[in-house]
Amino acid sequence: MILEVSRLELAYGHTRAVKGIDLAVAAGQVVCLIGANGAGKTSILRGISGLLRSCRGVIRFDGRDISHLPAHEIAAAGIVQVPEGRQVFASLSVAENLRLGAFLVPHGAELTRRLGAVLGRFPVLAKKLGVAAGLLSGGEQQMVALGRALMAEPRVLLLDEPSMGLAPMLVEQIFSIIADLKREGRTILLVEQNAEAALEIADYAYVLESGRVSLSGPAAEIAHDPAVIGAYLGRR
Amino acid sequence: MPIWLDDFLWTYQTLIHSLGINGLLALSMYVVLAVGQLSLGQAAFMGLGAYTGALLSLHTGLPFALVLAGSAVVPVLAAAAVGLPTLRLTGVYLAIATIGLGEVLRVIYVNAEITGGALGLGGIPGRSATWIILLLLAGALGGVWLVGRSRFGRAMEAMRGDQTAAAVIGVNVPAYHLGALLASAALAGVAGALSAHSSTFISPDDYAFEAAVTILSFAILGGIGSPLGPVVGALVLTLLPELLRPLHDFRGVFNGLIIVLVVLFLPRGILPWPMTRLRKPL
Amino acid sequence: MFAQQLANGLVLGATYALFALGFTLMVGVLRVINLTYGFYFTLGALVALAGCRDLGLSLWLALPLGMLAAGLAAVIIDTALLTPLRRARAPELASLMVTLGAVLLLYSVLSMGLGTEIRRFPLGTLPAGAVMLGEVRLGAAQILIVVTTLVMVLGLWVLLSRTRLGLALRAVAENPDAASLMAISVPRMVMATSLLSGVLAGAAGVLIGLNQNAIQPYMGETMMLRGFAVIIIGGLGDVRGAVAAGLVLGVAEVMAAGYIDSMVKDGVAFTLMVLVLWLKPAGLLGRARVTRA
Amino acid sequence: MTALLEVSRASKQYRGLAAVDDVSFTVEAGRVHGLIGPNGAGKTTLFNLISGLVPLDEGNILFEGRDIAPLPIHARAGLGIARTFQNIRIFEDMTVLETVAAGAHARLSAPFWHCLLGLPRSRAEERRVAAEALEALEFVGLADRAQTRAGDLAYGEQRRLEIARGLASRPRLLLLDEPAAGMNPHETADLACLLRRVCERGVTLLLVEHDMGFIMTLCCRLTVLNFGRRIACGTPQEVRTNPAVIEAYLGTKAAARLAARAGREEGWQ
Repeated sequence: MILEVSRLELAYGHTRAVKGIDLAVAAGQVVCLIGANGAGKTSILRGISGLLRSCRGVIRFDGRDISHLPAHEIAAAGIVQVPEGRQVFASLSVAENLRLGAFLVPHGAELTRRLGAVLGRFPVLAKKLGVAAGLLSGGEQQMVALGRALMAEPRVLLLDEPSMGLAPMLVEQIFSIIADLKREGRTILLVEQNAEAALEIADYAYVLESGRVSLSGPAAEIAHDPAVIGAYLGRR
Repeated sequence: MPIWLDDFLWTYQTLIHSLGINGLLALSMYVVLAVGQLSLGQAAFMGLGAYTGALLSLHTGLPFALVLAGSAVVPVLAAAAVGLPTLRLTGVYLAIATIGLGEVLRVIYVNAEITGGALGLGGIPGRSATWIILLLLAGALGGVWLVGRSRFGRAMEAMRGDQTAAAVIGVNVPAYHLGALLASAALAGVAGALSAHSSTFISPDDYAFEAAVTILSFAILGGIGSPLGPVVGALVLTLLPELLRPLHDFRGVFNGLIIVLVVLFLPRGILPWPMTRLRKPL
Repeated sequence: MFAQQLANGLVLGATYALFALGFTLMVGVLRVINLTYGFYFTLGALVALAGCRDLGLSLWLALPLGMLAAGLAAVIIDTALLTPLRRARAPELASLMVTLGAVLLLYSVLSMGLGTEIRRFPLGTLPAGAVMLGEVRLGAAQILIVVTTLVMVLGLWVLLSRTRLGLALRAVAENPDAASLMAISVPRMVMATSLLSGVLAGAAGVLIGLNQNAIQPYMGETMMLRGFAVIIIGGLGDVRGAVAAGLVLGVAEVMAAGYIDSMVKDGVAFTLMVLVLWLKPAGLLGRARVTRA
Repeated sequence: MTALLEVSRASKQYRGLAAVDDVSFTVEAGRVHGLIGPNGAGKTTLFNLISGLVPLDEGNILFEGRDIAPLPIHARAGLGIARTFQNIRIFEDMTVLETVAAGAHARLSAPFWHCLLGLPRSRAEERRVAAEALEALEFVGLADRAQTRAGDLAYGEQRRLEIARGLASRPRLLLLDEPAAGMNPHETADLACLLRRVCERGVTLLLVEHDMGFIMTLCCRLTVLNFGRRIACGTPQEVRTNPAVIEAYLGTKAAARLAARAGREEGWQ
């Protein structure tokens, strides 16, 4: 297991958002977290990436305890999060946004190679390198956010609601990008409101309910669980 | 009046006056903080009130009530000039503009002839009777309390929470900002006139930066849950240096420290309880 | 006559720009109006003065010493007071208030320790001569100020727009959380900003102290009024705007003193500030931030 | 049917970029009208123009026949326009009951002097407001949370609180900005049910939403925006099959899914 979370508890002020969660992600897997809003999905990602300090529990990355590392060291270690709502640096240009993704790489050939790879994946961005990211459309901003994360060549990618607020057409596009990443053998922990599409793409899934795991298993099985169908898939 | 009470009042008159005046100043600060703004011009408004009141008393034969009214009007005009352009901006702008006001007024006091220059004005008649000060404080506290408990107070609390959402439910945010600033300037002006007619001597240094910070420290220490908070804050910070004499010489250090410590460790002040307006009807 | 006035105005404006440079950086990157900024200005001047007078150092040693002291003080104060508020995500007025309390505390301690009398740099700290450019006469301190301001403005511009550190600073200014996801250490960037601002304040303190040759604890406080005017006129956190606003303010003050009355000079900053608030609240250059819902 | 809201040739630019470009549409009284389009198409900007958060560059907005473009934000609330926000904006430190009472602000009339002096009229009004606020809370199902701090409510509850706050002003028009965002299908269905009841009370709804199923079942008419321009307007059926909408917004897959779903629903009837 490349990423292992055990008995994790997280809180905002006095409200406990996550009440003792165990989960594991194997290398090359896509694992998804689904659940209602307020179930703690985003909190878990923020806990793993260090934006939210854990109150209890252990997060292991390659067997090393990272629960007490600050966010930038976790990112440097190779766990990179694409935050909810994209959060591109709106006043910086697309090129600068992408450069920041590989912040730790000094100048040189390596940087050029990574930029080339990302622009190859998102050709739309190549034409907009000089444009302030805040002026792009929502779908393009999501590509900047994804491209920025890929610039770091992360060992684990945390995706927080990548389809949120996007047009149905763009949602399809984003999921096809995630599918590509999966084929390339990347490790992804995905939080998604769109449970149907998430379960289709994932290898393994966890269902969260008010801060606890209520169900977990291979995604294909979860997708056929009657309770999940009723509550999250909205299939008639 | 029984003799002991008379004695008591005589002995502690200065202290009681400053308690009342500082209470009014704290309330004037509260009124601005209650709409989510920060004014650092309370000392400037106080100074304008003090100079206006003193000059009216020295050069005209107006009754004290009219002198006080005049000392409320002049700071209100200054507040309008500084406040109007900043109403639609974030609180930081008002804070900066009002600090500037204090500095500019100081330059004027020091340079103008009628204000007595850097030496200040002396010989102001001691017209601030104890009962006038306490009555005005009680009236102001009662009024602010009642407004705070009404729909206006609710609108103010809403603005403090989220200005945009408050506007969308129909709160005229700029009008509230202006109203609060003007009311606070009037209160500070009256407090200034009362203090001028209590100490009988004023000088530009009385209304400088340190005074502005001191007034803020009253409100911060007390907390702005209800108007009682700032008044209690003023009480504590006026009495403490009297009780602990050494504090007197370290006032700047002490008041600065109070603000730092309270903001960091007690952000809701020593009286954090909010006013209750509505209870769930049974 | 007019040329000399203009030159004096520009030199004065350069001092304002120099003073406001670090202040603008703090406002822009740290998103807080830090009222203790004037204190670092005072501290830089006092330390350099002590270096020159009591240790007999040359100005070229005393200047960096003053800058360093101011920078360190800025880092310490920011870490002690503002870091906890940032961590608690306190509202911006809370940060403003804490620095207000702190600055009163710091000045009170300083003036209790040193007294409020005016101190002067020893004679001969700077060469006494002056340079004539046509009819315009410039003293050594004035030339030093103009040159330093130019170097620092240019340096800051290169740092922010051409270096990796500058890019990281701009990212932190815009969104600290997202920046930390880019493996940028936000606390380190905050410290770097404080250090840099403090160093700039210290440099301004030493040079302006030399030019006016009247140093006392509250000199930073007096200067802050100009600092506020500059950041409002230039637009909050806008470095280019601050430089332009500083020059405008300096020229306006000298002209007002020369052609109206010397008493008017101290009111110019405030008047310009209120005018800008009325007419162009985003600042003279008015570059609104690019954001999108 | 009469037009409650008439947006005509509205335009708004940000730094030379047209966020809303010459958009016209009409919302009829008593209906649920949907506003859809890709992210960045200008839907929220249009909401901000209608509620007055940003000024209009060109065009006008008529509400009950009256041009409201020059009115400040708070005055529009007084006329009967209420709204919710995409990123919930509640008053965290207020109680739930107070929040809803604050929503009634525009309707209250006790003069300042009455409040300042604590006269009976203002107190009577406060009692009435409390009762009405509680009733609004019952309507959205939050009555038992009346004394809770608003910031302590769960996410879905906060969304309903925002709706209750909007209803407290007795609006004629309620603007809802992505009310179903972040809700699971179950909660979304409950919300649709709630909104239908709101509509039955005579409140006209204009809503922005990405959940197409939700939009299709709830709305009578849709306006579709793309890059700030109106690209289609009509019944859900018309919009769903409009080639321009499929190309710019829905994509072929989603359109097919919606068609299948509509077919199924027709089969039911």
